[in-house]
Amino acid sequence: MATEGAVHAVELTVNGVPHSTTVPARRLLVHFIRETLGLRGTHIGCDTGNCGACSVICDGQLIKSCMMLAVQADGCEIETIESLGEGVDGLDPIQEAFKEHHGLQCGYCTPGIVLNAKTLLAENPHPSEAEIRRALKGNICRCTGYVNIIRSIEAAAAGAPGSVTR
Amino acid sequence: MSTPTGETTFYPEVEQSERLGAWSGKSVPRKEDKRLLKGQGEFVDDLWMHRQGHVHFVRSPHAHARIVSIDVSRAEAVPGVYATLTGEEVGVLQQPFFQMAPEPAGLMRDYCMAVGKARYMGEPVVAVLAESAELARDAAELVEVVYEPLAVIVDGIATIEPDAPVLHDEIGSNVAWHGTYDYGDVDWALEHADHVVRIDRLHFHRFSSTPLETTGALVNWDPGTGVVEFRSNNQMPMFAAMFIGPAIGLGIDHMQFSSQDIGGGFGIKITSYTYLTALALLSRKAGRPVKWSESRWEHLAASAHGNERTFLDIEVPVMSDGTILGFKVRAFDDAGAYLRYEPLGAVIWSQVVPGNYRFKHVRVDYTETLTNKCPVGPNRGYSRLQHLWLIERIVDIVAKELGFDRVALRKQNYVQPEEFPYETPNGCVYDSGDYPAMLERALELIDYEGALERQRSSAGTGRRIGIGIGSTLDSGTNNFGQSRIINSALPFSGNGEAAIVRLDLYGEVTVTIGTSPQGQGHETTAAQVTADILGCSPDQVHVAAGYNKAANTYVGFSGTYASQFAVTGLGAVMGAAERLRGEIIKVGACMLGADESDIELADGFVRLAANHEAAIPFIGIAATVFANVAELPGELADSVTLNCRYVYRPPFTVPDHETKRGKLTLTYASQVHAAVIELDEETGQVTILDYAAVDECGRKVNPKIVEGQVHGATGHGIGAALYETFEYDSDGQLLNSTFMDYHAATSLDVPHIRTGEIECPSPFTPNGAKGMGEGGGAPLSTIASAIEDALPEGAHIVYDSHNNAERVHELLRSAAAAGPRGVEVISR
Amino acid sequence: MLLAATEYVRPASLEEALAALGSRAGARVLAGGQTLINVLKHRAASVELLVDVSRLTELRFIEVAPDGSARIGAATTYAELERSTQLRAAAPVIGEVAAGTVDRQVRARGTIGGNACFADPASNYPPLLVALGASMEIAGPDGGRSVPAGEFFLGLYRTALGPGELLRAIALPPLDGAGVGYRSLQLAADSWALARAVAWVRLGAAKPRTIEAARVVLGCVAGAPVRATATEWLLAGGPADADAVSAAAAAAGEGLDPPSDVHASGSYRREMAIVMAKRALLDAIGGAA
Amino acid sequence: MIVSGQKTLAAAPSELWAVLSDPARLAETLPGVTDVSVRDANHFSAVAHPVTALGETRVALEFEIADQRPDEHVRIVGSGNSGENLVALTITLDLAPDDAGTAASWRAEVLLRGVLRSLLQRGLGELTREQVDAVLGAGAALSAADRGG
Repeated sequence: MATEGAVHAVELTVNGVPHSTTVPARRLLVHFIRETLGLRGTHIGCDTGNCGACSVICDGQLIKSCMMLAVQADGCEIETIESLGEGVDGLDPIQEAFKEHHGLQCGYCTPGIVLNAKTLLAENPHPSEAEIRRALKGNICRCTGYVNIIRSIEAAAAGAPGSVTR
Repeated sequence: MSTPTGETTFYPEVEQSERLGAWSGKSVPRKEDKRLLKGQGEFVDDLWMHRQGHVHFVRSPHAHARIVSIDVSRAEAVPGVYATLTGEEVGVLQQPFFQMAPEPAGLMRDYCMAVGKARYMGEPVVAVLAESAELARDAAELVEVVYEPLAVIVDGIATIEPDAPVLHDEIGSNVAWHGTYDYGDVDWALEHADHVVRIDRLHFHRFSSTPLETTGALVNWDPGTGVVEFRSNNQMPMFAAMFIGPAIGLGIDHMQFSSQDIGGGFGIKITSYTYLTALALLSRKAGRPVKWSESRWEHLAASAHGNERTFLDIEVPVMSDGTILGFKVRAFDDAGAYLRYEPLGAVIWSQVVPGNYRFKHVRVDYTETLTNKCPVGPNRGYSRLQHLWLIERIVDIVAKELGFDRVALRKQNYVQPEEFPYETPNGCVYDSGDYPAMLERALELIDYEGALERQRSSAGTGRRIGIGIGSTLDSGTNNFGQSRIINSALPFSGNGEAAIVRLDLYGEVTVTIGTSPQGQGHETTAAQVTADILGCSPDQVHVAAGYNKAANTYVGFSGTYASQFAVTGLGAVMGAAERLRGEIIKVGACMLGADESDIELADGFVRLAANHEAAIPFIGIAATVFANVAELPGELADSVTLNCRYVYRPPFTVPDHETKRGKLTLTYASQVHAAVIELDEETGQVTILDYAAVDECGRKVNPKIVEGQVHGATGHGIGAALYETFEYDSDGQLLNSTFMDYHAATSLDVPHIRTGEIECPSPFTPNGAKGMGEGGGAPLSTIASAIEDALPEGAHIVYDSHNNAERVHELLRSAAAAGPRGVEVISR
Repeated sequence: MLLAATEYVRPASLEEALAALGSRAGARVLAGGQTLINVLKHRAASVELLVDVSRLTELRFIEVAPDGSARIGAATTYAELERSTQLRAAAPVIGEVAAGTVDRQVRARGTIGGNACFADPASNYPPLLVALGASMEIAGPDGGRSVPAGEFFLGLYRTALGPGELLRAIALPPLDGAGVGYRSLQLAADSWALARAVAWVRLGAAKPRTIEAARVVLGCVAGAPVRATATEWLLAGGPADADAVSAAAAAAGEGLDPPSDVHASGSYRREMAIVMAKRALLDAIGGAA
Repeated sequence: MIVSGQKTLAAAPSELWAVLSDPARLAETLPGVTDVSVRDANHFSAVAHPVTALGETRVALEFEIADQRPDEHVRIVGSGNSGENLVALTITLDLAPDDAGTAASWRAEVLLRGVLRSLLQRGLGELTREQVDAVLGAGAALSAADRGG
């Protein structure tokens, strides 16, 4: 019991940085990202794969990092929220849109939602409101009622953030 | 029967700052957003301390059981396990938590973990500390606890029957509080009314706003200094301190609380002080920092739930012209296994005794009870949304049973715009509002006429259309003196918040506040009002993020809760900014050799109003005071600090324990919602077709932030009305212990929400704003109203605040069954 | 939530996978993991060795034959099913169901084989596979065998897979103009299915159209998918109209004793199974050639 | 949760009863149990390992044959735990002669306590039914073996 079980060598790229290390089989990808790599922008909200706070991009597809073992990511390219926007302060256009349209409140679900929007717009540059809602289904937000999240994604799609003041 | 004593007295009207406007009232993008969008936020699970251990709680699978024995030896023998803490040890190390209830319930001995007995499923029994979270959980499986199961009671009313198992022997019964609130003369009203509408039973269900970030903390009992550092996401730290300190013998000088970003709270994170206490004891025992992150099932089963309330024997006197005189009811509020903020809920509801209406005669016989369920805690709309839901149910049912138009009946019975400030039967003062105009606006937003047409044309299609209305209040800035109504011995009254605004060494404007925000944008709105008062831009104002007892200022009421920041928090910031403004002008006038009256502040400069060339930047003022002070006349140098603290204090007096009257809240934001829904006749499934939320919260500091709060509160209400509920089986087992079975509303469940606004500035606040954000649970009333409207003639009334497809299906069937409908009308 | 210690192997071939599975009793197949990892987090069941087949090309393919029959590798993800144009032509319902499964993240990793092998009463594919007359291709230590979907699902979390066996592929016969209806009553807009029915209908050529053959399969009402044989029998040879369908669907509830949970009582589930069966049948008739 | 059912078995009531009322033999009928230890004529403990598509669940159980009437009735009470979850069950069996052998009617009351209660709420009844059927089937098989030998 109190053993970590077998340890496996893994090689993966996270936000462009190659990592070559070992992980116990039971380690979830989300814990590897948060604890081992110290990338704290990926969050944990539900433990059952319902909330999407742990969403990251794996080989171009949005996945839930709490529903995948770190060892399963061997050889994969992972992108987390830390990969968006220039440097420490730069915001990606999608992040800009969320700021302009108040698409976040407590900010806990936000990294997962932003990555969701990024992959959605990559696949479908001009989604309808219905398509956005369908795409967001795996990301629970308890603060916004989703209204401004959808506005933000629509704005990002239109490439035209609204004005600062009303 | 109690009668109003003395004539109406209102608050003194306050002079409102004329300096607000350049930035206040504008939707300035939030200062918080950059870090949160980039994953740079600092949430409690992101924290780390050298030598920290990880905690896993062993929890009782029984809803009610005596703990016969605990054996931690096998767990402690696991390499990498640092320590364990059992309830038995807690019973020695901790004094029972302070209780707000009068005796006998006040005798309750509540500890941070189960001592001798577990009283709800999920109650912590043993804490295990290990080098990794995995290992702590592994070792926890080796802890052997022998339980002797006891009879379980989960029914919040049956629990006071003599044969019910008693949770707390020291109390001797399961009654947490009982009292009668009697205003006006309801017996007279029932006697003289043309009609009396009797409703058997209404039930407001148990749910929680379930913040996406669960509870957690990193606690370190420093053996050297004896200072205990609580880095947590508790949202009301000074309230937590009041419980933790006496329980483990710590003065506030030995407790440090801090939090930066909190992943949602909604009230649920107020009562986490029990866990903080356990973690402190474990840290002291292990001599290490201890870190705990609650799992979602632990959060759902054992953090806090919203209050469940059942209303019995409701009688409503109504005149034939539609005037509703009031109502009488017996209310049973189910607090769960322990009183951890309760029984405050037994009085908080009375901030809104008549809801939005001119009811004059109200009697509420209120009983709060204990059951083998998770303890309740304040949850968005705390204690008022249950009562407001009751009132809206009453108005809809009266309209339907007596054949009044629901819209007209509301407009007729609402408190009218010209009646503000309005005194309620229990002496509360509604500051301002225009409910009829809000209702008009809401109906406009859902195209009421069009909806009626859709309803007519839907007949026979198998899809029934229903239109719902919900009017509620969001009372903010409460008077803690109302606690005296439930226990005259409690030493609390008034309210307040503290802030410091200072001009720092190099001319930076920095603001610290005693609040602990969870997404409400305090950094932004505080910067907006400060910028207005100091004549600079919000970008020049640095507002410290989050709560930090050591670095920020605070009062006993500090925290973020109960819809009050716009008044108390910003009131404090404005007061402090005004003081700083005065000092800057003093120094500036001296340096410019001018009269203070000739000075103005603009663009971050102190300058002569007449000659903008004669100007000193803030850095000039700061540098002189802090680093070139010999250039100032001594008496001036002695009289300025550029470090100004202000405590905002609402003008409250102590309510009366006997008559249960008083001014319980300063501001009354209001919401009127309207919805069009569709019922699938065959399945009972509800689809929301249109939804409108009209909010009135006085003058808005940041309209976008306000709208965001309206959206969020609406989402919570819709989720609760249709999807979210905590259900226990008769064995006290929670049946919704993961997000698989506690269905948090998704982007497919919450419809597009149209918002509308009406602005009625509060005459009682320094910025005309009203606290807002909780939202009064308007969607719960609105959805119930819409479902009832969609039901066929002769159907049973909508009797529960939660209506899943099966319950709606039963209601649909009830029409044909022609059985009792849960309501009767007695006419004279 | 933290898993108990376990071991993991990622075989390079089906052969290696079978060897690993056979190596010990506590070995289990890990494909997309969108259910299994949840189970492990709650420590509701323990697995000694996880055999990760998610990358095995031998299990990850979509083949559509000229006659419209199809073979789908068990480790094919929902996302791949959703995107497959050839499948959209041959058996559109497979992709439609995939597209409606949980959410994008789960669809990116979850597999049709995992959904079938987990055999949760609320799983979306089992009743569909039974209705389509699919056969389940099983690989095991003693070679391969094929089991009709109707005999694959044995009960709650139980399938015909024996020790050391794994599901290799799912073979679908051609639709040949048959119509398929798939209806679910879900908690909220799109969550747990409370009741589900799948209908497969072939119409006779003669006008007015009659029902030549029908298969009606119910989900969420028992441990395994339930064939509504009484309904099928009532429909066969009868008119393809709403009245006949309603009457036949009403028989779907006979002998059902569905489970109750916090979302729906057994009796409500039974009633809803009938409603879903009726709606699925009407859809199927509408879609039939 | 209470589940009940009937099952016709190709063994005489007396034969079945002989198996079901004897801890050692009863233990043999439980699907995939290990570590059986018989304490006395009425008590035994065992570890059950129900295996499903989910994997293997380990449940340590204490059994008591609570009351019995030769050839017709037996009540078995069991309790145990799996991780932090507890299970308590009471199975009542009534046997009556039948031309096929025995008409067994059973009633099981199962209490599951802990997070599994919520996770298994849709399946507990079915699982119980399957387990009891398995026990009765195995019981009949053992009786047949007795006859054979």
